[in-house]
Amino acid sequence: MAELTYRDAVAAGIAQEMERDQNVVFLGEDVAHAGGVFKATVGLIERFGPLRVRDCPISEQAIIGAAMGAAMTGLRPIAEIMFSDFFAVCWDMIANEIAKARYMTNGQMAMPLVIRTANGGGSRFGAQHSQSVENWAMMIPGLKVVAPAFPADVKGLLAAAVRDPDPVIFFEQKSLYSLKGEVPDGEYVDELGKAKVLRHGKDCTIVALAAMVHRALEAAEVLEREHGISCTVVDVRSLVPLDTQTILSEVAKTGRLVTVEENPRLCGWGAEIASIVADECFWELDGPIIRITTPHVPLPSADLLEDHTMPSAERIVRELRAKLD
Amino acid sequence: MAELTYRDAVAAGIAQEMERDQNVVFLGEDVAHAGGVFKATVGLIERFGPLRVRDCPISEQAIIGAAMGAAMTGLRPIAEIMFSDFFAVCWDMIANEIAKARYMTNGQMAMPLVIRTANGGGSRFGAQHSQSVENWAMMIPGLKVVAPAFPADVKGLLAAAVRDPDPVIFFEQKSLYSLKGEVPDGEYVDELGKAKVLRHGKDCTIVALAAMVHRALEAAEVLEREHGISCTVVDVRSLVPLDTQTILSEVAKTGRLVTVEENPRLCGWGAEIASIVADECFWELDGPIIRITTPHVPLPSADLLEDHTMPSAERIVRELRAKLD
Amino acid sequence: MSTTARKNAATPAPEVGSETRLELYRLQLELRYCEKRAYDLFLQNLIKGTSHLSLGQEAIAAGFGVAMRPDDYTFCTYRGHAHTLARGASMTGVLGELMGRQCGLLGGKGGSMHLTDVAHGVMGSYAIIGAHLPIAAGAAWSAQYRGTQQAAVCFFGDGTTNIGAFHEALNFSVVWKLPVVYVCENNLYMEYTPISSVTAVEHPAADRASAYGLPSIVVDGNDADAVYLEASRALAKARAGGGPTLIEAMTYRHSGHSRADPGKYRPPGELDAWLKRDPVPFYRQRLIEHGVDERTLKSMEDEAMGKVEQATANAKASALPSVDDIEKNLWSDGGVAWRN
Amino acid sequence: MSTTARKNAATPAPEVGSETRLELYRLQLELRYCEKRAYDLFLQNLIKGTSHLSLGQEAIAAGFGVAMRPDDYTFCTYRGHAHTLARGASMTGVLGELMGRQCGLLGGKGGSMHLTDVAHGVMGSYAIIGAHLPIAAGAAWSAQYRGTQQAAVCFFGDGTTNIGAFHEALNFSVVWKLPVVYVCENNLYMEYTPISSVTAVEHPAADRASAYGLPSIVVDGNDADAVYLEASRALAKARAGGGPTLIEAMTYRHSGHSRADPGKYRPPGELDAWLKRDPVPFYRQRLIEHGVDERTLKSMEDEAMGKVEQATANAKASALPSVDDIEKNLWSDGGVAWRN
Ligand SMILES: Cc1ncc(C[n+]2csc(CCOP(=O)(O)OP(=O)(O)O)c2C)c(N)n1
Ligand SMILES: Cc1ncc(C[n+]2csc(CCOP(=O)(O)OP(=O)(O)O)c2C)c(N)n1
Ligand SMILES: [Mg+2]
Ligand SMILES: [Mg+2]
Repeated sequence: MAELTYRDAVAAGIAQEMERDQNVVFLGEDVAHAGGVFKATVGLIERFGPLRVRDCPISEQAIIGAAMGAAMTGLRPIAEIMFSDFFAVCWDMIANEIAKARYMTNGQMAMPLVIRTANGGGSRFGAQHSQSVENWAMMIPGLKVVAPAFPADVKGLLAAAVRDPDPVIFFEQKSLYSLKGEVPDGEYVDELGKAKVLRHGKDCTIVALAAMVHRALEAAEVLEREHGISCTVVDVRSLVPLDTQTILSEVAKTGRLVTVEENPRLCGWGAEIASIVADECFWELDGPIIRITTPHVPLPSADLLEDHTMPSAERIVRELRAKLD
Repeated sequence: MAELTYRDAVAAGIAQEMERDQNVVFLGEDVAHAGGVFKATVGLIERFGPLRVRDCPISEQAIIGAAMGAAMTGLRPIAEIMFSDFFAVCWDMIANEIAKARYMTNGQMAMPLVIRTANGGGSRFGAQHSQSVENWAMMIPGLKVVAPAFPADVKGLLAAAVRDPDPVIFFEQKSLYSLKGEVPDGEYVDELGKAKVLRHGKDCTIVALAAMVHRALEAAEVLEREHGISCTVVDVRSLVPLDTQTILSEVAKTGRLVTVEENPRLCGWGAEIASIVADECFWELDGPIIRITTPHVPLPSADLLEDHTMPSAERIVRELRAKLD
Repeated sequence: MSTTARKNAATPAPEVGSETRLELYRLQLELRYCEKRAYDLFLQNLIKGTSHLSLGQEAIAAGFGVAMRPDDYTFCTYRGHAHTLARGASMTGVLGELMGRQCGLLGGKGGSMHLTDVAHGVMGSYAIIGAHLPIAAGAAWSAQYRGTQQAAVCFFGDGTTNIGAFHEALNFSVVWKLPVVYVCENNLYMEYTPISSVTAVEHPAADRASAYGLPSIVVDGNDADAVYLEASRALAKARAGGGPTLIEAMTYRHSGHSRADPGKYRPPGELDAWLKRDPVPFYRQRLIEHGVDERTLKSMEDEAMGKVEQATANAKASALPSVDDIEKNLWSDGGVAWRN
Repeated sequence: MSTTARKNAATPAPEVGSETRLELYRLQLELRYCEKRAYDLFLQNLIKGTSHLSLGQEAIAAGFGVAMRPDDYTFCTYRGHAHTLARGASMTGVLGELMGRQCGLLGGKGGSMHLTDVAHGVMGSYAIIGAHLPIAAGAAWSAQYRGTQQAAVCFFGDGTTNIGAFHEALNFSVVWKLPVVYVCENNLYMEYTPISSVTAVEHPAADRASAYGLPSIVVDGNDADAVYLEASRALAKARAGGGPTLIEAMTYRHSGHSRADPGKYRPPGELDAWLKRDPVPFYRQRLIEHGVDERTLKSMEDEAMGKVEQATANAKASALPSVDDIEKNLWSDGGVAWRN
């Protein structure tokens, strides 16, 4: 196992798949010669050449449209949208075209493609470059949705996404790009649709995603050590397919559910999970379901303001102490 | 009180506000000379002239951008997006620009505008002209979101939306355009953020929106008459601001919550309400929270398929009987 | 009609062969009769929802249909019945889909606006304006990458030239030199709004070609020969690695925008003038001038009508889709599950 | 430099008055010194996040700043510090915002990419490519409707011409004859990608003007006089009801795209060549040629630097925003509540 950054795991995952399959091609803005604005795709053009790794004009609709047209005719494109906020300029392509094509055509149209994007806050970039928009993708039938928290998951889930015959939206959390972690050497492929239990507790089950997984773990640590509250932490990893089995069984064990979401409150993925638990796990619940989210505001840019807007480990500790007792 | 169709109530509401305030202007595709593809804006150009009622090219970004620029400089535009599915081609304008401008500029920028759109299924138009996308708007901080179920609400809430100093997304359910109902004569303005309890029951509280309100009422009727199950029916009317007081107190009374949503399942508005209730009303709940939604698929077009995909009164009856007993 | 002249007609016009001519006529007949049948089926309430006919515009679909290679890709709009049929899709499948039957191309899931027949290269009909232009570019990119010399042809209307995706697709295709042909069918109207009232230039496509370094091409869209020749040139260019072509074909739709539209916004006399240039009788006359005898024409017409009758009967006889289909084919595994 | 010649220079060039010249110089100095200071503050880690400097491009913001009326509207991109200052926004407010202080124009909520000063007509800085072009059209529409003869000026980069919103805004503005001036600052690069490698035409804005029925205008963006004159013409046209103008100003940014970028992708010698045409010393030389004495220039320079020092001190002294601000100003009532 080598230690890689989350950022390098992206390039490693793409390279592994491009090596394996000539039909995997990669396109986006500033992704080739510059190696991406987050330096997550450095070295790919040198290795796979300018026909497979392509710089594009600032034309997100064309980028995603091209990926779609290529996917339905035999290629397996990976498209990068530089910041997930920019999904909004090509949302028609993603939500109305790619997601619906197979179903509308009753299975005629294959759509094996991956859209990678840098998601989330914490970089002082302001409200238009910091959104967590996993729920934008989750709410659209026909999209698979993945958001890894660790470098190993980046490589393994990205490989799984590329091999998946359906369209996958792959959220890379930009605040994690410099995170380091062990990543299996050689060919490594994970499985979509599996959550991971990272920590076992008995008082409460915390369900988190991407950057919030790390904060949940940190909070669980403090809660256990300083307050005697013991928490299970589940890393959802994949919103669609959703591993409801793991979530429901972990909630059943502790009797409590807390979701930790980076997105603003309304209609976040945590709401969906809460509603599933409130239906299917109702009788096992020992108390209210708690959602910890960014308040329902755009993300401010100044350090202090941004830090206090996003859920922090301290806030998780504070809210759990107040509400679990 | 005159009897008006839902469609005519739209024109009545717009006319009332254009009459009152010279700064109210209206733009969209085929809205002026043709009176709109749903004939909801017939007569406005004759009455207010081509400077205030304007036909646009097929340029949704330009339409919404123009509305935004006009709103920040003193006008009160109403923009039409013909089908709510087309929000996807101008989503950046709605979600990233209009919604965030005031907050990002710390209150410098005013944004008094309304975006009206025909929403929802039931017309055999297929997956790209039938979506219920209230949750797309609800999840974006900075947007108010309204979806009336009755002609009177159309007029009153549309007037309130136009007078509101913040951006309002106004969903007109296209399957209701020909619905008739009593509408107050003369100037009529309702209030945003108020749900309405349309029926009082003791076994269960059904929370619904737009077209689903009618199906919920029909189901409640049948449940009471044929199965002795008595339901409260709440018409949410406004998703943002959300009248949680009414919802929570009505759920507390019956001990059960059922949401009926036209949207596909994941991250629908019902999930948000379920999560609020599962937190704040947990101890009053007597059983699981039930969500009845369109399954998480795009809407098929053939009559039979579309009818069986959207929640029907029969399905509500069936699911409630199965799950309430 | 000055506007229908090809602006850069430097190359001498090649001839259209007589077999090709018969094929062009046959196809126009089928498209015409099938669309008319669709209209009748509406009136009988056997087709629900909406539908957008291309009565009057058949010469364009036919001209391209005949010029294209079987493995080329077609991208249509909601007004795509003719373009789909022109690639050889089953007429039963088309009418069946409009009627929401099991035999429909999409088993009733897509409807009139989304006809697709991947087996015949019809890579979808798109109902949100502009979307399919970049998608066609992607299919062309794929062909270029795979080295197959396939081309993609993308049809759209005049109104579509004002949406952003048009601009992005054109620039992108030129920069990547993609084998794609963009065909703007200028029928003078968006839905009910004249294109001239919302567009900065006279020719919404051709007058913008130079913005992408492309020549300005306007063709008479009611003359199947002219379309066929222009199509052949553009497809040859695409296959030769010469990159994209943008063609504006002038035409007119005889009926309203969609089923709900009586077309009252048209100035008096306009429709009549265009009916005089109806591509089907116009082409019949040309065949007669070229010596094709009345009997041959009559038998082609009977055959086309027979095909429509047969397809109608098939579609009517077809079962409704099964409610179980709702839970099929969202994913490649055939199902719709979003959870375990 | 053939590319910087104005293509349609039919009108004889009017003169720029000497007071205007001093004003143009003063403004360029302030923009230059303030941007340089922003750069220094980064290095001291007093500015976080990202920031996009327009060092080298000041002549454009200055030329327009001087030509505009106080009640005109400016729309900027993330690279908008200069354009904001050029309208008279407080320098303390600008530096304070970059530093995330309470005194910032947006109280720390917007940051470097979103400078806005409605009181001075700066109607926002937009960080998603293309969005502000239609919004500027809307402000122009509002001015037209209200009959105020205000104009809107919208600045953007070469890379922005390839996104759909550019196309929609241009067409829309021409059709409605809106009083808006679109200014493409062609600095040869998107972020790190040369514009020539992703664009179908040489001049991404000017070569597309004809697609909207507009004349092709290219101006030397490093010559404040040339920009000022072009701006004056376009604004006069807008106020006279003549509709929009699209101007392509050739220029170059001296630093990288943003703070993270060392600009290594540039061919050797390119930056040096452009530094020789640095608009600030260039303009100083012109003033000297026009007889302005060294002392006047020096005192202007000192004054500009003094202003930057003062603003820096003010911003540094300003408090951090209050955490309570998070719950303010989403809605017009000052709050953020989404429920009762
Ligand atoms: C993005 C978007 N906006 C609006 C519509 C509604 N609409 C459907 S067809 C149409 C007119 C299209 O005109 P044109 O491109 O000329 O094609 P034609 O119908 O004449 O073939 C409009 C506005 C749409 N489907 N998608
Ligand atoms: C829709 C969108 N796509 C991509 C980006 C990322 N991005 C920010 S600046 C930039 C380059 C813009 O180039 P140009 O328009 O030439 O302006 P310049 O930065 O040179 O002033 C890009 C690609 C963005 N902000 N928005
Ligand atoms: Mg048309
Ligand atoms: Mg640039």
